[in-house]
Amino acid sequence: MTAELYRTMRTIRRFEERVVDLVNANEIAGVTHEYVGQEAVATGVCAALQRDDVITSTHRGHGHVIAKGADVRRMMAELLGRVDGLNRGRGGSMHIADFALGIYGANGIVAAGAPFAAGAAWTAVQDASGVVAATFFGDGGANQGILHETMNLAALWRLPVIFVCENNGYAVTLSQARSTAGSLIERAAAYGMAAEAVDGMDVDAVLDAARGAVERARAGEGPTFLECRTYRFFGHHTAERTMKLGYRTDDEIASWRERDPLLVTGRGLGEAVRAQIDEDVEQLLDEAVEFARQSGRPDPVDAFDHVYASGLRPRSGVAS
Amino acid sequence: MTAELYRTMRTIRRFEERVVDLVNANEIAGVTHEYVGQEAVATGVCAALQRDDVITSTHRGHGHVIAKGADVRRMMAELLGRVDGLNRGRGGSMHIADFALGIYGANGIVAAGAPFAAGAAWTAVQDASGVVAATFFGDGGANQGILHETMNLAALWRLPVIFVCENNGYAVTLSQARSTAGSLIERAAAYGMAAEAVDGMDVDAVLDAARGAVERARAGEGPTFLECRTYRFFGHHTAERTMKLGYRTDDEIASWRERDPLLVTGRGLGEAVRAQIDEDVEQLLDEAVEFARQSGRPDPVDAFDHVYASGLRPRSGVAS
Amino acid sequence: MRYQQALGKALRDEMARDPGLFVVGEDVRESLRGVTKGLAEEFGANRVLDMPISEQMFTGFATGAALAGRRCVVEYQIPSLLYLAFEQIANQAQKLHLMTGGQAKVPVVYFVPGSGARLGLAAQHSDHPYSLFAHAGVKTVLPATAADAYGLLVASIRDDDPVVFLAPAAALPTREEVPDEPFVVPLGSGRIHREGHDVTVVAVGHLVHDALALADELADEISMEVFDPRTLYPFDWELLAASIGRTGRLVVYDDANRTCGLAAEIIATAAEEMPLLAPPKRVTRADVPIPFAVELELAALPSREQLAAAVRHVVREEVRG
Amino acid sequence: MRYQQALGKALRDEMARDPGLFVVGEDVRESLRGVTKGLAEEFGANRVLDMPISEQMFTGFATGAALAGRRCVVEYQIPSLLYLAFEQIANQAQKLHLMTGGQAKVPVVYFVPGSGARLGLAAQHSDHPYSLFAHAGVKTVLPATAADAYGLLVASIRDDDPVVFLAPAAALPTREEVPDEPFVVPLGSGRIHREGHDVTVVAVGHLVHDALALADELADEISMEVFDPRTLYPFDWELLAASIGRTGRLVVYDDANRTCGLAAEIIATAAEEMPLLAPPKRVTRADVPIPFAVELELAALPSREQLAAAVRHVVREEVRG
Ligand SMILES: Cc1ncc(C[n+]2csc(CCOP(=O)(O)OP(=O)(O)O)c2C)c(N)n1
Ligand SMILES: Cc1ncc(C[n+]2csc(CCOP(=O)(O)OP(=O)(O)O)c2C)c(N)n1
Ligand SMILES: [Mg+2]
Ligand SMILES: [Mg+2]
Repeated sequence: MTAELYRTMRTIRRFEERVVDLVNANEIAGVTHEYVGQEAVATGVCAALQRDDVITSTHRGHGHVIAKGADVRRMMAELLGRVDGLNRGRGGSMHIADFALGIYGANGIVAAGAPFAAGAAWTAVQDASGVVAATFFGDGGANQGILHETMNLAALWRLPVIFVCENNGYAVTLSQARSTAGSLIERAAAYGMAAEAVDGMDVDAVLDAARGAVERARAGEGPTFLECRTYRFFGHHTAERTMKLGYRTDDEIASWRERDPLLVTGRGLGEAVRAQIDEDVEQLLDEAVEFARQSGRPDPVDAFDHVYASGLRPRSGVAS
Repeated sequence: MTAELYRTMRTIRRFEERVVDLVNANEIAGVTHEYVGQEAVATGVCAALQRDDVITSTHRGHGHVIAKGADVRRMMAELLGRVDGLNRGRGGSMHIADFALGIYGANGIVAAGAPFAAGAAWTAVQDASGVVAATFFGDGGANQGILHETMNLAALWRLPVIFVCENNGYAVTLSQARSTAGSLIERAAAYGMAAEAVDGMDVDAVLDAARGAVERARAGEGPTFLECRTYRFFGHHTAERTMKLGYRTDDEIASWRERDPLLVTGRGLGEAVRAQIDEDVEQLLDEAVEFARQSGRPDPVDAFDHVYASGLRPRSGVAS
Repeated sequence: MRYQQALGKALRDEMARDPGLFVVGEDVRESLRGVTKGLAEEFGANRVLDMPISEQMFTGFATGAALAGRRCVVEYQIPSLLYLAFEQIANQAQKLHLMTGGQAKVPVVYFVPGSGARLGLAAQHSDHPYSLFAHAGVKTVLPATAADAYGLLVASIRDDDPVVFLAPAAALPTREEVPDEPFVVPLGSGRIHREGHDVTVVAVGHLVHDALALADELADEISMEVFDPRTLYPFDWELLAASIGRTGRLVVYDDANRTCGLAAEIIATAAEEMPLLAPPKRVTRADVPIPFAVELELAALPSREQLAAAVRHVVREEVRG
Repeated sequence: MRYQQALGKALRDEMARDPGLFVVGEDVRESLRGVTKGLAEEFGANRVLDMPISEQMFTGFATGAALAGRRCVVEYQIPSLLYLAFEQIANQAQKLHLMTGGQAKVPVVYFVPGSGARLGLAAQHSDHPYSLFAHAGVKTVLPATAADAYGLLVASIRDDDPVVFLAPAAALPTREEVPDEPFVVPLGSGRIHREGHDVTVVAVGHLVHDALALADELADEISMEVFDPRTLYPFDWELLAASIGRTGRLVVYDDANRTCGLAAEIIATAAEEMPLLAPPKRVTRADVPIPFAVELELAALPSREQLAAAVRHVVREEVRG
């Protein structure tokens, strides 16, 4: 198990590092939000989930999507805007999704995916499918009203939802101390749901907590709130590298880096095992980049495809 | 003091009863939301406030507006849609306001006024004016996300805001048990603010609690949440009288009516005092109705007045 | 059958047909508007969900259920509550199909049984915000009559995309025969209620009834064709072009704000693409919040007198050139 | 001076002038967009308020402060965040003056420094939603150049009504001389950037630069008048009517969705009220979410080629009749 957790974390880490290179090389358009540092959270939570279970993700979504099992080749193709991308090149980093794996998508709007989890969880209860839904959001997202509305409903109806707060201490430049009154755990508890703080740098701790939450959810005991304390090692997004922002100290970053979940978990594996996994991961990602680069670019004449599920074709922006 | 509290409650009660008659007689257009049964809440809270203090109100706003000191003649004129109305006939029941008294208006959208209170309270702190802002909302409104967003900010910045939840047990037909997970008091407390349950049928208890909250607010100790347990004796709005809705039992209504704050407080006054106040109130309201009826109706050519503060005139809906 | 009953029948027929279909909203079990009344008793409480006052959340909840395979009708008690849900409708539900490259579908109907003004409800309860959704490319339906309300609600529920469905308050009491057997009025098809050869009047929602009454009044003087788009997005441009091909003149009668409203879209498309013999005209709301006093409210809403004047003006206008 | 710097200068000048003016938004102290950078240091942290991620709340917070006598600029990091705040802007702030019979005023600017597409940001970060606010009657400003950005931001801040102020992302890097002394560009006044006699091209926001480039390219062939509305609501209809009076022909180049967009409003008003010699044309976005892949994104946005074709078409069109 530890080896598998490490493999997932390593895949996320190296995926993100390659993505940054590709952004810098202008092979990936726009910005991406690196998950580096937070790998233990997605990995631990998703390891407690089954294939049919649902997740909703965030702007910082690559880690969740990888941990839930998406094909990194098709992910990479998506980020390069290619036709073999998971979203056929239509979504990119902030909307990457794989419904076959219950991945209801990254989301460009903070906390906006939370109620999707409630809706999916309610449907699961109705269908007695046993499916649970985990919704990821940040410490910043925890202050959005829609999250509270969703916690209320999930608790009221005892829905199988897991609220996974990735508390990395900052919403862009705003520290949690400057954004958040009181305690997130207590807020969740006030709705009458199970709520606990988790060391988000420790993949085993996250997995443990997530398993507990999944068990409660499947047993009909309702939602759980997990506040996973973690840290992002880099800027808010790739574009931050060129900005001079002083909201975090080098010391603070260094001290969290000592708790790098890959180092910690990697150490436990033994050198040979770790090295082999690292090599496997490198090969997989080489393939992924290659696959993405080989994949075709969308044809501009298809710009109006997939706008409506019913097949309605939008009119052009110029009358013929 | 008790006599004054009773006078205010009696004014609200009789105002509402006259309003219902005027709605039934088609002298008041649309619907109004009766405050009957909840008088002790508005009365107790506003008795703890000064003239310059701010309130934001709700769809069920007449009680708040009267208790904060508005002229019932101009209120009545507003409800009749007349030019001497507080809002010049533009607002009606759901938007009635008097900025000279810090009454930032009833509001047609549940909980939408809450952040106004935070903004006004922050301004008061900046100006060191000592002003506090009370925001009224119902048990239903307590589930709106914007309220949580506002509680977070008010607690974070220790703003002089008083959150007055009028828990009358129902949001239209939805009972609190079916709308609300956990405890409202605990939710507020989780933001780190003072929070207490108050008997909303007891005007002295409300006044006490409100005084404590105002004191804390003026002392820079931040917001307070008061959950005032109360009951509305009639339907959600005047139109409910003609609907057959079965969401509350007659027994439940009867048992709350036994705690009618006017009866309770009135008993304490002695018959003579009470009778005199009742007579005064009747006279005042006779005057108010008379004043309203005498007031002119707006001229349709003025329909586009007061749309922009800058004086911009909107174009007509038909090109000339 | 009354319009309002037709809506109820559509919900009932579709709930019987599709066991996955459910309704969410505020007070939908007791049903203040009467449309969802009895559905919980008939189909079970788990098909009719009363929601806390949390419009953003329950709109997104419907999306989640839809992504999990359900169809859903979300009821809003007031048109302006759509503003609270706007991000969830226009920026989430509407975009998910494209954003996911066709993976996701969100067959949800956003349903307002009673949109627009109803004398005396003032500025926050009287908006008619369909043009906002049309602008966002969201399918938008605004039936004028009972049978269309039935057939279009059925079509909206069966549609695989998000659909905003507004039932104008002023149309709810109207009556029309509604066949007993289920039927569909396809989205995107307009309806010519009355043929005429002097001018095409596009009347939107409840104003169709008003335009028809005016057509009667003016019958000796002017032959008015009354065109009801029924679906605002997608719009039945072909039927409109054919109508204008016959009449050469156009007036739009629309109970939305003027600027960037549906009437602007209709006039603009006609001006670009259709053979107009004279400048067209709009009769709309001004861009003002509805004031409370009834005199002022009526002055702010488009009126039959304004329509009559506009129709006369457009018909008398010289052929341009 | 760069457009972006002009915005910063406007804020700085106005904050110096009005000690009650303050800024709220996400990360406004560190200022990712650079516009509010340094303001906290210069004017104090209580004039530049970083807000939790709670757009509805901080929009209403600004309303409350405004009701208590302040002026405020609310910054949003993405145009679609306005959807979250739509109820607070269009249904609260905008309506309060009317609803209170003139008692309340809400001098708040809703400011998006970087609206519209910026290649690669995909469907939820690329909208250009100004038409929604124009529909609601909210004053709406979309400057194309640095000096206008300055003068219009100053005017918006000093205005007593709510104003939505969008600075198009694609215009931020452009430069124009900006006088040192404070000045105002009044709301509601358009600007003719280039005179011409064959056709009036109304170009909106950053597309002004594109239209000017095309006017150069086509100079030998067609004399294009380039009209920049600058303020979308209220619109400078008089200036437009005068322009069309000279050219008789109209093309609108607009980076918003087509249906019920600003271009529709311009074409509709022109068709109703102005002497057009030929059918006008719009060049706009289609009503589609912006897809991620750059090829697709570019295909979904209006282009200079489309504008050229439309201009040629409209100029060559026979006088109608
Ligand atoms: C509703 C909303 N507000 C603001 C933004 C802009 N934004 C994107 S990410 C972000 C910070 C999110 O912080 P947090 O939730 O803590 O997640 P993290 O980035 O730390 O993973 C902000 C403000 C947005 N996308 N959506
Ligand atoms: C945001 C919003 N949602 C729904 C409505 C329709 N509505 C008006 S009052 C009301 C119930 C409010 O309940 P509560 O807050 O408990 O106040 P009460 O009516 O009991 O005083 C509802 C659902 C509204 N006006 N605003
Ligand atoms: Mg964070
Ligand atoms: Mg209540």
